[in-house]
Amino acid sequence: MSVLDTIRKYREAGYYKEFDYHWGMTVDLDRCTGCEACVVACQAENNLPIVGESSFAQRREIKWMRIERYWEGEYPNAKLNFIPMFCQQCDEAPCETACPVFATYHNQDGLNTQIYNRCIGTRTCAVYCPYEVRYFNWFTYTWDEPLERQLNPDVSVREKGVMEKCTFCIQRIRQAKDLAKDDDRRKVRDGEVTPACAQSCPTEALVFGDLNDPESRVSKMANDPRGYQVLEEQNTSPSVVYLQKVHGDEEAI
Amino acid sequence: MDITGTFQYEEDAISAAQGLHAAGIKNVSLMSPIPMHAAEKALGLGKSNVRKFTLIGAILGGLGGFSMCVATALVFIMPTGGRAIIALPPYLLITYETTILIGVLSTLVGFFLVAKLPAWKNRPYRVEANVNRFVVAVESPSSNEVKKAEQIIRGAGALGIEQTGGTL
Amino acid sequence: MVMKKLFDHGEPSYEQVNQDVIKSLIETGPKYWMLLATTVGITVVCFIVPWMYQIHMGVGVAGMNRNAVWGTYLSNFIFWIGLSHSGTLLSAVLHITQSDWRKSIYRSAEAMTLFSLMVAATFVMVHVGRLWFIHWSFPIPNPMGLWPNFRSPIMFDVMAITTYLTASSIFIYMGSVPDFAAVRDYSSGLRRRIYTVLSFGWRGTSKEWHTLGWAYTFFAVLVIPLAVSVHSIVSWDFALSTVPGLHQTIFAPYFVCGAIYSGTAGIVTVMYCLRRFLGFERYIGKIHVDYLGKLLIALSMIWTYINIMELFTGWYSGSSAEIEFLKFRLFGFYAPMYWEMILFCAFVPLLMLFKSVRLNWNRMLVISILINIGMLSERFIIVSTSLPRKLLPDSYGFYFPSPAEISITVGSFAMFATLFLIFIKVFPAVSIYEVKETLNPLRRAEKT
Amino acid sequence: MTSINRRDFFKFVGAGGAGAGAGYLYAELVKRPQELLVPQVVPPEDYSPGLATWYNTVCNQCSGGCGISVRIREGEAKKIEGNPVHPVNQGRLCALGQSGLNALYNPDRLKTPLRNNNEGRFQGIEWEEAIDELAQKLNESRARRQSDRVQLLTGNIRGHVNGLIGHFMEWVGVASHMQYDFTRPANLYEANQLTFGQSMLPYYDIRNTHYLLSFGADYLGTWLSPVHNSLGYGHLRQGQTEKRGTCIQVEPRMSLSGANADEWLPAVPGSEGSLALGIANVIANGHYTGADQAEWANALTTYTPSNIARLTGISEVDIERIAEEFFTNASLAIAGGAATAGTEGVATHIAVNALNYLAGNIGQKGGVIFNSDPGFAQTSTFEHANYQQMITLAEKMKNNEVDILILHDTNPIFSMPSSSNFQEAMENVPLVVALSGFMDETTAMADLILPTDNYLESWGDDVPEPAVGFSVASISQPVVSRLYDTRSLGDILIDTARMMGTEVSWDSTEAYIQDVWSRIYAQQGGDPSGFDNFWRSALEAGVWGQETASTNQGSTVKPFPVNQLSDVSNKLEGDESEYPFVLHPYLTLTFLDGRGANLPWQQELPDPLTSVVYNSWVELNPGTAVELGVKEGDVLEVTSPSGTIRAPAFIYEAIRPDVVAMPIGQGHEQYGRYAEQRGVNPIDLVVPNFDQRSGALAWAGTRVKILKTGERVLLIKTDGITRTLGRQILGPSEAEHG
Repeated sequence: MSVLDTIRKYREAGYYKEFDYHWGMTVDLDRCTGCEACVVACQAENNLPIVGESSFAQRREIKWMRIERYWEGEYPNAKLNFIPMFCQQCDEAPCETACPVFATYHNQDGLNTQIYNRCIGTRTCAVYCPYEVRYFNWFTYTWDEPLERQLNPDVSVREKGVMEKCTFCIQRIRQAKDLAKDDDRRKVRDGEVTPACAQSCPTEALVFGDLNDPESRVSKMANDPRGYQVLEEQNTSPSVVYLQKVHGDEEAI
Repeated sequence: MDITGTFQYEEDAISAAQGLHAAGIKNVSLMSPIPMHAAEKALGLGKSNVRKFTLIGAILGGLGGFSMCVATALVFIMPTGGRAIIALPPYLLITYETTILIGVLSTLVGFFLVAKLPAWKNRPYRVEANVNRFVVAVESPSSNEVKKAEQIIRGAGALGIEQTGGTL
Repeated sequence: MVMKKLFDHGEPSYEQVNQDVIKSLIETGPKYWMLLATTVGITVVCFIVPWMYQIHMGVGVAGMNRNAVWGTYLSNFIFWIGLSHSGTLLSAVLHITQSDWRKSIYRSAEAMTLFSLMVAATFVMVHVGRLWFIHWSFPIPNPMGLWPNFRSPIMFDVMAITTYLTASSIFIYMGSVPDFAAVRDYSSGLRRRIYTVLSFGWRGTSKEWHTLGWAYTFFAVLVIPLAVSVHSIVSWDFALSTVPGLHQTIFAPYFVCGAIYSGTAGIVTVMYCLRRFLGFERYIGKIHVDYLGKLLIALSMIWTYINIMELFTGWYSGSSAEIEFLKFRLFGFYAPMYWEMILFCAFVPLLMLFKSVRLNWNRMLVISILINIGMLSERFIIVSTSLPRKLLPDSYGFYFPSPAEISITVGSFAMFATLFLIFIKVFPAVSIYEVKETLNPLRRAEKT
Repeated sequence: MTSINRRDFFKFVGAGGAGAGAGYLYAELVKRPQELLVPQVVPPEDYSPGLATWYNTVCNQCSGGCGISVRIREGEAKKIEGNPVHPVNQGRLCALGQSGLNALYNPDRLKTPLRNNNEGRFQGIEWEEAIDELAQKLNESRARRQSDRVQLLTGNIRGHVNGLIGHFMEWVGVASHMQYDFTRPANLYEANQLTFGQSMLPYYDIRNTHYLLSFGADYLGTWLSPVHNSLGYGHLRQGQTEKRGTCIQVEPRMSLSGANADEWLPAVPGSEGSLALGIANVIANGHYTGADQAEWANALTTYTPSNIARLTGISEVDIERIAEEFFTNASLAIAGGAATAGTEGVATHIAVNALNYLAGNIGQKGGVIFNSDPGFAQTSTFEHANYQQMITLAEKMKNNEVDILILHDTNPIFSMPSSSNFQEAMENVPLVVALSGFMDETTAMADLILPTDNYLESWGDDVPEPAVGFSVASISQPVVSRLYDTRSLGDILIDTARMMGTEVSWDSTEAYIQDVWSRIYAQQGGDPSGFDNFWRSALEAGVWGQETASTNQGSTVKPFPVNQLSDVSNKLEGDESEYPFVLHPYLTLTFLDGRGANLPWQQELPDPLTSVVYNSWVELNPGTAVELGVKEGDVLEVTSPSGTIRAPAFIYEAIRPDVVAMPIGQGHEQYGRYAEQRGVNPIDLVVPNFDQRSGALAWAGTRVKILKTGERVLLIKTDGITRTLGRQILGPSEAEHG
């Protein structure tokens, strides 16, 4: 492919549809109970630091995956809604355009990647992100001996001044791709790769897969009539589709 | 050896300089504490060549800036935000800035070249020229020009005349 | 046009100008050294030390958090960039419109431009998380083989500020070359050698004057659109985000107007100091303060209009996020600061409608300082009331500057003062040759 | 002179004066070799990721019995995930289970045997010395034939390690082994025994039910096996083909399950059982057509909807509607939590069982399915100690009737009300030996501490309880080598017995477990020569199951002992005029009964409902808060008839105005750096009443009063504003829902 073709391709809005993968996730809010198993799974998988009480008090927690709570109504009709919030891997991500040094960009799998060793810490991406899923390393966080022995060797530990965020467990995606290659397969099969959050979810609310493959579970889930995208009016084209919670029992699945 | 003549009045100095020019004496310079627009006209200094530097610099800066954006974007194709790799609005902004940047820098270069600066050594100069006097200097005149020059300068009403080595 | 009197205390002679200006440069009393030592001391203690500590520990030393990832450092950055717009306006615009009254004050106005830009650039360095890699944001080759992202608004900033810094330093330097020559002629020894180099061997020949005149005009012409673009671009850092309260089309004119406004007020403050401490009463007089006062009134009205528009568009959008943001700005925690800003920047300047206020240096000093306090608050409010309250209410947070941030803010003023104090001993603070241009010309006709 | 490398050199240069800043920056710049761009996305050619191995074992963080797979790289545990083939959790795992790594690699683990030098200090000693001391004391006791003066008190231990403990008791002469676990639903066991004659928990088929009525049971957070329940819940909501299941939750304070229910009914605390009987009354009198209908109608006469509506605050219409829906749908009623932790907890459970019986849910798909005894579970020498027995033990200790107290993995000092004086009683015991992994409050009272392995370092096995409808057993194996000089419980017992001169045929716990399994294998008719293969495959899978004993569905339902129905009104301790609020302590899924408080991940896990971290809080209804003039963060003094604690207020949207709720789990005085001196323990407020039938502590039956202290603290939480403010967050039609 000539350079010109490449440029032309990347100029088209939906260019990622032509690639092998377009990783995406669906979150079934009707299944999600807000139990936060995903939060710890993410922390364990991705070496998220233990920031300590004072950092929490200053709202400097680092949780790539978090659960947001929204109440409706007043007592006694108060209702609580949970919504897991993590990087939406937007195809038209505001954060990507913001980085002066290409520390974040869109890779060929439709992932919004964050390259830690490239980041200089202007934090513009976090300002631009409507979902507030980017987390900054205000300090170099350390682990009390011997907690650091738990750290996942496939994921780097970030130092002070670096922005970080959900990667859809890119290390797992890579491993799955390697295995597929060892097997002489061009593509990873549906279900072969699951990020830590989806893997741990006790209610199977999170489904991960390739949105380019119309037969994948996630594609089918994304076409559910309950599907919507959070802050759709921001036109960020997220790769995460939420399935709306069903209110009342008359609406069958 | 240079000749310098000091004048109290602008007109005198200008007429001395014009006289020297008319006499075919080369390397005449007229020094003044403030810019003399009348003198510039009299000495035939029209539109300065600096403007060419500015124009060419700005054009090159604009082209260069835009090419830099395009070229660096093509070294690594890094799609961001679903936007075009060669995106005009942001690149034009950069172009705008580089136009000015290079325009300013080349104007500076142009200034140095046209004004023949910096030149730190061996040039005729009188410190009064920077206070309230006008100085006409003839740089290294040939031996037959010396007399003539002194005559013209004195004739124009110089307060004093000196033969000096390069003082600056 | 009635030619106003440029000099309150009668015209000085040519020699007088040289002497007065060069004296302010060469004669240095113990008061100056004490003042310099104080500002350097404050800079080191309040700015350098906390900054070094922050570099060592991480940006967490500042009070920013997950929701408010930008804080005082960025708001100060905008403030200082804004302050820098003074010099450009006074020097370049008035140069092109050939207003003679600019000539005695433009040098220090340009110095303000340059030094506020330097302070602003320092704030960028204070702001970033990994200062030691900041060169990656410049288009220079690096070991990763990757170039900066020119599609990023931050890169617009990098380019704009670099250009502005370059252009304004060239601008002030070129305008000073003849005056450097004057200092050279007045001094001996080391100082003479230094100024010989600084003045490039300037002799004041017609050719040199001619070239300088042309070049200077081009600098001025190039610098004006640059200045407008710089603060527009700074505003786009904010406006290109989707943050309610920042995502507004009015931001570029808002920032540019505010910048010129605070810059002009800054010049009044600096003028006051030059008069008071360097004895330039003779050169900086009623006409300057009068014109600057009128300019400030006009700017304050434009500024007020844009502020009202900002509120209106927010309200008119009907978007819950925008209205929530407006409520917080007008009635939330930082509301006192907001109303203080309105008072200082929209109402206090109206006092200058009275000539008695406008022509009184002390009153003008107070007003100019109040305006800049208001503008500093404005920048702070822009950052602190919008960023912590974005689109997801569950992620709403709060931002309050930490002691380190406050200290660095205070230190930045000391740093600016230090730079300015050094400036008045290096540059002739009043342009010698341009002041002379406003004097009676040395012509026989006028003499007799 | 020592050599200075380049980095040091620059630091050295940088340290001098003006170069300081630049030097530092340079040092940062050259800190490590420049990595190439995008290491993860485009890895360098020479980079080969290491290979991870997975070991299956059993989670020990709660008694849910989940199977886990631990990811091991270079001999270190990296991540715990659910074992995909384990029927309980099917590859899923909760937050607490995943935080098990924090327990393994906890910096505050006990690393060597310790002896209390009687000055409140602990001194490290050698294992030989420690075991010797214990053995000597046990020998003395054995010589005096005073086996009843030696008490073994452990936490919940399941599987065949109990068998080993039984052997140990025989060998060394210990009469009693008690297991005390605060979270054990003693009332549920008792009620099921009384109504169904079942000593094992039945399988509550949340997965297939269409109508789940829960009386205070936080089945998604803490009740029985939360991960398994959650799996069922997900299926109930979106997996069932016929219809989306409905969930109704009855509780005074909305729990995680309440938040996910379709309907949350804040019944008067303590009246949940009455509500169940009220619903039963409607069913018995209008829907139920069984042979014993008359008997039921008779027994429930007083529980008319109007009476119950008055008593519970739930309207008659709702009661009748729920009764009808409950009867007509494939339904399931469950109870737990505070609803069954009153003085009539057993009665409440019986009432709920009655509901299930009346709606015909017993033995039905989507109902209550009885598990048959797998046959290989060790029914042995220990007894589950309820609160009453613990009090008796405390009495015995106080009266100097206990010489040696051997503790393992249980923390009664924390999880019993301070007014029960367990701590003071322990001081009277001449020798307290703690076999534990952490210095918790109870361990800190010991004279001799023998550090035990983490569950990821030791052998064992487990039969999940409640089972999943068929026989399952899982093996727990060490997945990492020991970090410290610790030993497993079984090994310590074997070593002690040997030290005392007993001939023990097993070298280690491993050998014992293997031996037991080989016998089970033989019992099940396995070929003896194939055991090695069987053992290896069982270890690899981590779980072994048998489809033999399947559900006993339908016809075999025994008639319900209607005479077991009794008064279900729980007694609330404290005078209402003096103590206007009912205290609602609740277990959190982050800490459970406090055991998770030493895990930093759990401390940093925002509470699912309030998002508070690192602290305790008092939940108040917004209306109550306005009345009392309390704002979030105001420190409140909560006083019950038996104690006072102070904690910051949290305004909670979904709690009855006459109830204050407090999470259990924080308030540790000992338990490592992450747990110590953090928050308060609401159990200390509980007036120690207990259920007469089961002897379980009535921890939900205390009234309190609240006093604003005027002090304010920052309540650390991650939530900003928990209203959508009309934004499109929860879906497009969210605006219609308001």
